[in-house]
Amino acid sequence: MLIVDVLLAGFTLGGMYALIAMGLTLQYGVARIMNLSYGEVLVMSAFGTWFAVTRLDWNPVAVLLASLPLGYLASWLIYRVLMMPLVRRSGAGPALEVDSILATFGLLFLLQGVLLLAFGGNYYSYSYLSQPVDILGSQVAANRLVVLGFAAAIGLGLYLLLTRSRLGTAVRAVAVAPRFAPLVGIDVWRLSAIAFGIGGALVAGGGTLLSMFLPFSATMGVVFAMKALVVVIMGGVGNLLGCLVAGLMLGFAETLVARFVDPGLTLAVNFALFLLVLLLRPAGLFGRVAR
Amino acid sequence: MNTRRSFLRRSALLTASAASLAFATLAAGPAAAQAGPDKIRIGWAVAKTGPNAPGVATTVLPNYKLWVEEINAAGGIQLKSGKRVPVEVVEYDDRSSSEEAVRAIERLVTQDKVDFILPPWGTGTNLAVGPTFHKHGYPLLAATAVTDRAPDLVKRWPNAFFFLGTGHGYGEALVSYLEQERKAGKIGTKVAMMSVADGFGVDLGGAARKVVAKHGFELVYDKTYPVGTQDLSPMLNEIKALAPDVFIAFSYPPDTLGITDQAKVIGFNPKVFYTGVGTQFPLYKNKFGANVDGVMSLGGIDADDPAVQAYFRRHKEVTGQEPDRFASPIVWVSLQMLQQAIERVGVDRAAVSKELAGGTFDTILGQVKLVDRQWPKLWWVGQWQDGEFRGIAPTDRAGARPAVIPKPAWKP
Amino acid sequence: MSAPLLKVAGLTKAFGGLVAVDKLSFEVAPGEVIGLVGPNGSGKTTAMNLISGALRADRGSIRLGEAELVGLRPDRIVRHGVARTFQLVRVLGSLSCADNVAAGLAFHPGGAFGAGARERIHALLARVGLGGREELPAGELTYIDQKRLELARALALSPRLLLLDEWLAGLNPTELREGIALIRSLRDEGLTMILVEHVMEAVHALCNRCVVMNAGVLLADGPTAEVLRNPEVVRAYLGEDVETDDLPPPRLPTGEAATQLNLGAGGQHA
Amino acid sequence: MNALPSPAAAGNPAGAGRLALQALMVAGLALLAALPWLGADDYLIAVGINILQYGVLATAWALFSGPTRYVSLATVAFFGIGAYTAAVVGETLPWPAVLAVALGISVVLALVVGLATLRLSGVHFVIFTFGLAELVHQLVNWYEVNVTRTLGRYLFVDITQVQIYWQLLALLVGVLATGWAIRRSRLGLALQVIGDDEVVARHVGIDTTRAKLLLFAISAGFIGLAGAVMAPRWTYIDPAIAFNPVISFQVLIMALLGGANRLFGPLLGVLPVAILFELLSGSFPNHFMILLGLVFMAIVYFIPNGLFGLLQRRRHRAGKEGSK
Repeated sequence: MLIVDVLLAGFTLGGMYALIAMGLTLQYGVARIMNLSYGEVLVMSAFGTWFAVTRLDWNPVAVLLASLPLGYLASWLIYRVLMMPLVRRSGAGPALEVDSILATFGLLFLLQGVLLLAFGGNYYSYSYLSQPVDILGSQVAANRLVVLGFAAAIGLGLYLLLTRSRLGTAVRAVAVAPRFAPLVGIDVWRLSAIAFGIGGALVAGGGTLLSMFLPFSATMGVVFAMKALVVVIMGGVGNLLGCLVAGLMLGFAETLVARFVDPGLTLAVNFALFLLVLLLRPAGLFGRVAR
Repeated sequence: MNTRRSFLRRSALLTASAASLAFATLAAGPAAAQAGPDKIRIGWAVAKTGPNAPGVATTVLPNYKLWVEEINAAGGIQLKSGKRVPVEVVEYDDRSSSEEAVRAIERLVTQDKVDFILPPWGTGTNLAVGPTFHKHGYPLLAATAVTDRAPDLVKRWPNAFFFLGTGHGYGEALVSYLEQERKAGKIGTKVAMMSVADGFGVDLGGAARKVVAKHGFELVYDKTYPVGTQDLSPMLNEIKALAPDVFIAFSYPPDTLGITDQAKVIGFNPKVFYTGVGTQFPLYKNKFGANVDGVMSLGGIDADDPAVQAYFRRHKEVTGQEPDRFASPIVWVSLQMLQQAIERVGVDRAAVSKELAGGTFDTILGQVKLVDRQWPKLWWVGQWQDGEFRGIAPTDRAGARPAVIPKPAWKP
Repeated sequence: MSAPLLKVAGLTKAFGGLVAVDKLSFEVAPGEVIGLVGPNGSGKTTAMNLISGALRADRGSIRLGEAELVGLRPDRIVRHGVARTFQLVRVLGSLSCADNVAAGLAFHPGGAFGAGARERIHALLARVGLGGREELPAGELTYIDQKRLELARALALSPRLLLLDEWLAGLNPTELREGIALIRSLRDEGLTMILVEHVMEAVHALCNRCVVMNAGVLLADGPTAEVLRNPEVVRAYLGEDVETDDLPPPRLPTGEAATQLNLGAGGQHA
Repeated sequence: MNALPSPAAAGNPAGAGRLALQALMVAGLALLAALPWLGADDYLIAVGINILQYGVLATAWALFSGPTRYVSLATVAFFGIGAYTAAVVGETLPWPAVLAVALGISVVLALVVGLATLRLSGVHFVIFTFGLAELVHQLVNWYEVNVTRTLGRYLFVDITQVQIYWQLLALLVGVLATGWAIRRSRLGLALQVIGDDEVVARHVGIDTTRAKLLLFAISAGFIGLAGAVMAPRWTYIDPAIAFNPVISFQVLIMALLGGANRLFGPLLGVLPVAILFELLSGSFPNHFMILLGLVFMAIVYFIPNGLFGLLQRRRHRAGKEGSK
C-alpha cells in the first residue's frame, strides 16, 4: 500500500519533471539556445488547452494531438526568425549563450505580457478524468495516469526517433560535436531548427498534459522553466536518459521526503540533491565533461 | 462655464477657511487643500504580474474597477457641497515586488499627486508600503492583509486600517468553533493539519496549534509544505491513513485545488474538510461543482442578503467574473467606506482618516464601525452549502448558517 | 654529468584502458636541451602534461632539483621553475601582447608587476621579435606571432626548465631559421629545455640528446644522431600508426591551426 | 586593469578625455549626494534608490562574473542573506553592527559555496548558483517555520529613505573603488587571465581557485551589504521577498547589457533599464510586459556588444575619422 503510494506519486511527479525537461534539453543541447521563455510556451499551451476544452468542448487528448505540431511549428519559427540572426552573428560561439539568454528573456516578457492581456492574472483549471483508479489498493487520479502514459509514450517516441532514424543520428551528432557535424555533410542550422522545433513540440505537449491536473496562471511559466533547467543540467545537457533519471530522482526525492521526513523540506531536498549531483559530477549525471 | 466660475470662487473661499486646518495636516498634498476639486484622483499600484498577480486579479482589481465604474456612472462622488466629482485613475504595476510597490506609491504621491491611494494585495506588500502611506498621511485601507501585528501596527500608523483580521483570530476561532461541534457529538477529537510555509499558513497554523489541546482536540498530523509544492498527494495519503475527524489545510489557491482534487481521488472524506485561500474562489466551485458542498474555509458571506446579491450581480456584470467569497466583499466594503467618508468630509485625507476611524458606514455587510481601526465582525469560518460559500461562525452573527457535519461524501 | 635538474622515474599515466605513458624514466641535466620525439600518439604530450601538472600521474615520480612535482597543481609547479608552451598555441586572445607577458611575470616569486615589470615586458617582446606590438590584442596576431608571444610568456616565468611542445611546427623556412636561432640563444644562456618536436632539422640543430617514445614506453635515449639512426626508432616512425592518446580533443583555434587535429595539451578540463 | 598604463591614459587625446571624465564623475557624485538637499522629492529619491541598488548589485556582480565569465545567479542568495540578517538583528544591534554581521555572513557563505562550486563551468555554474539561491531560500523558510515558528519579520528601525539613499551611494562608491583597485592589482590581471583561458592561468602560476574565491567573496560581501541596507525600506521581510529570484535575473541582464567586463559597464546597463522600467510601467501598466519584451529583444539585436561596446565603437570610429 504505502510502497505503491510512494511509487505512484514518485513516478507521476518525476515523469512530469522529465517530460517538461526533455524539450529544453533538446533546445539547449542541440540548438545551443538557452531558452528562458520555455516556461511561457508551456503555459501558453496550457491556456490553449483550457480554451479548447472549456470553450470548444474538445477532449484534452485531442488537444494534445493538435498542440504537438503547433508547438513544433511555433518553435521552429521562433528559431528561424528570432534565433537565426543571433546564431549567424555569433558563429555559434560563446556569445550565443549570452545573446540567447537576453533575447529569450525578452521573449519571456513578451509572451507573458500577451498571456496576461488575454487571460489576466487568475488561476485557471478544468476537470478532466479526476476519478480514482485503484492500483494494488492505492488510489490514483486517472488524469495523472493518462499524463504518465503520454509522457512515457512521448519520451519513448523521441528516444526511438533519436536513436533509430537518420534525422536522429544527425541531431545527436550536432549535440555531441557541433563543429564537426558539417564535415560529414550535416546542415547544422537546419537541424538545430528542427531540434528546437521538436523541443517546442514537447513543451507544448507538456503544457497540455500539465493542464489536465494542475491549476496554472499566466505568471507561472518561470517556475516550470527553472524546474526544467535544473533537471536538464542535473541529467547532463542534451541527454534524454539524463532527463528521465534526473526527473525521476527529483520526483522520488520529493515524494519520499514528503512522506517520511518533512514535507517542508521537499524543495530544499530537491535543490540539495541537484547541488550534490553537480558537485560529484560537474557535467551532470550523464553529461560529458566540457571539452 | 458660469457655474464653474462661481464654483471656483466658492472654492477659493473654502480654501482660505480650510487653510487654518491645513497646517495641522502637513502631509496632505495641495489637492487636498481645495475643498471642491473637479475630479478626485485615485491611484493604485497592484501586482499585474508576478506571483501576486492571481490574488490581485481575483480579489482586488475587479473591485477597484467596479468601484470606479459605479462612481463615474453616477456622475462622480457626491461631495458635501452637493457637487458630484468623477474619479480619475492612475495605476501602476508593482510586479509583485515590495521595492517596486514602495516606489510606485512614492510616485503616486509626489508625481501624480493623487488624492487617495488604494492598497496593494497581500500582507507583505501592504506592510511594505505602510511606512510610505504613513509618511505622506494617506489612509491605508489594508483589506487583504492578515497579520497578527495588526493591533500594533494601527498604533504605529495612525492612518492604517485593517479589515481582514489576524491569523490568530482565524486559527483560534476555527478551533473553538469546532469544539462546539465536538461537544455536540458531531465529531471526534483527531485533527490533522497541514499548512503552507508562508506567513499565512504559519500564522494560522501557529494559532490553531496553540489552542488545539485547550479545546480538547488531539493533533495527529501537523506539517508544513513550501510554497510552490506541486504534488501534495504524499501528505494526503499519509493523513488519510491516520483517519482524522477534522482535516485542516491552511493552504494557498493552487494547493487548495490540488488538495481537494487529491482528497476526492483517494476518497479521503473526513467529517470536517477545511482548506485555505482559494476555497472561496469562483474557480473552486467551477472546478469541483457539486462536490464543493460541505467544504469549509475561512471567510464566508451571508449570501441571502439582497445587498450582497446585488453586489455579486454587479461584480459579474461589470468585470465579467464573480467575486471570491472571502476578501472580495471586504475589499468592497473598504471601498464603500472610503467613498462615504469622502462624501462626508471631502478630500482632506486627515479628515477622511478620522472619519474612517470613528464613523459608522452603511455597506453591503450592514452597518460597519471599526474598532481600533480594525474590523472585528469577520466571518471566521465558512462552508459551501447549496452552491454558495456561507458564513457559519461566529455562530451568533446574523445570517450564520448551521454547519453541515459530517461533510457529504465526494461524488464521482 | 652533474646532478640532474629533472629526474623522471617510473612515470605512468593511463586513460581508461589505454596506458599513455608507461614507466617512463629519463633525466635532464642542467643546461641540457633534449628532444622528446616519437610518432603521433606515442605519449610525448602526455609526458609534458604530467611534468607541467596539467595531468596528474598515476604512479612514478618527477623531481625537479630537490622538489617532487607529482601531485602538485600546475601553479605550484610553475613556482618551482617549470614553464611550458602548448602544442596548439594558447595566447590570451582578449588581452594585449604586453598583458600576455605581464601574466607570465606577475605570479611567481622572481616576477614583477606594474611599473616594475614594464621594462622586462618590452625586453621579452623584443627578444621574440614582437617589439612594438605591446598594445595589440594577442588574438589579432598571426599564428606564428602567437607562438612567439607564448614563448615570451613562458620566458617571463624565469623558468629553470622550459617545455616546448612542437613550438617550431608549421613555420616556413625563414621563420624556422629564426626560431631555431632564438632557441639556440636560449640554450646558450644555459636554459634547460625539453623539445617535443617533429621537425627533425630542428632536433638535429638544437638537441645533443634525444628521448624517443613509442606507444607510451621509452624506446631509446641517447645522443641525437645515434638515436635517430636506431632501426627500432626508424620502424616506429615509419611503421603502422599507433592509436592516439585518449586525451580530450583540443579546442580548435582559428585560422591555419584548424586543420591540425592531433592531440592537444589537455582541454579545458581540470 | 592593465599591468601597463592603458593606451587611453598614455597621453593620446583620449587621456585628456579620461581626466575630464574623472572630474565629471566627482562632480556627478557630489551632485548625487546633495540631491536630497536640492529639493528632490521622495519619488526622485525612490528612483535613485532603485538605480543605486541595482548599480551596486550589478557592479558587484560584474566584479566577479565580468573577468572570470562565471555567470552567477546567486546574487539574490547574498542579497537575501543581507536583508534577512538585517531583519533578524536589525532591532537589537546598532546599525553599523547590523551591516557588519550581514557582510560577515555573506562573505562566509560565499567562501564555503565558492570552494565547492568554482570548479563548475559554463551553464552548469549558472544553474548551480540559481539552485543555491533557491536552496538558501528554502532552508531559511524551513528554519523560520519549524524553529522560530514565525515567518515574516518586522523591521522597525529609524532609517529614512534619504539615509538609505546615502548608504547605497556610499556602497556604490565603495564597490567602484574596490573594482578600480582590483583592476590595477595582480588579482585583477589574474582574473583577466582566468577569464581568457583558465588552463593558461594555472600554467603561469596563478592559484585560480584562490583568486576566484577571493573575488567571489568580495562580490558577495557587497551584495549582502546592499541587501542589509535595503531591508529597512520594506518593514516586512519574509523569505519570498528577500530571496526573490527576479533580482538575480535583473542584475544579470543589466550587467550584460551594459558590458560586464568594464568597471562602469554594468552601471551603463542599470540606468537605461531602470529608467525604461519606470517609464513603461508608468505609461503602459497593462502593456508593460509586452513593451519591455520588445525593447529587450531590440537591444539584443541592435546593440549586440552591450552599451559599453557600442560607445567604444562610436569613439573608435570617431577617432579613426578624426585621424584621417
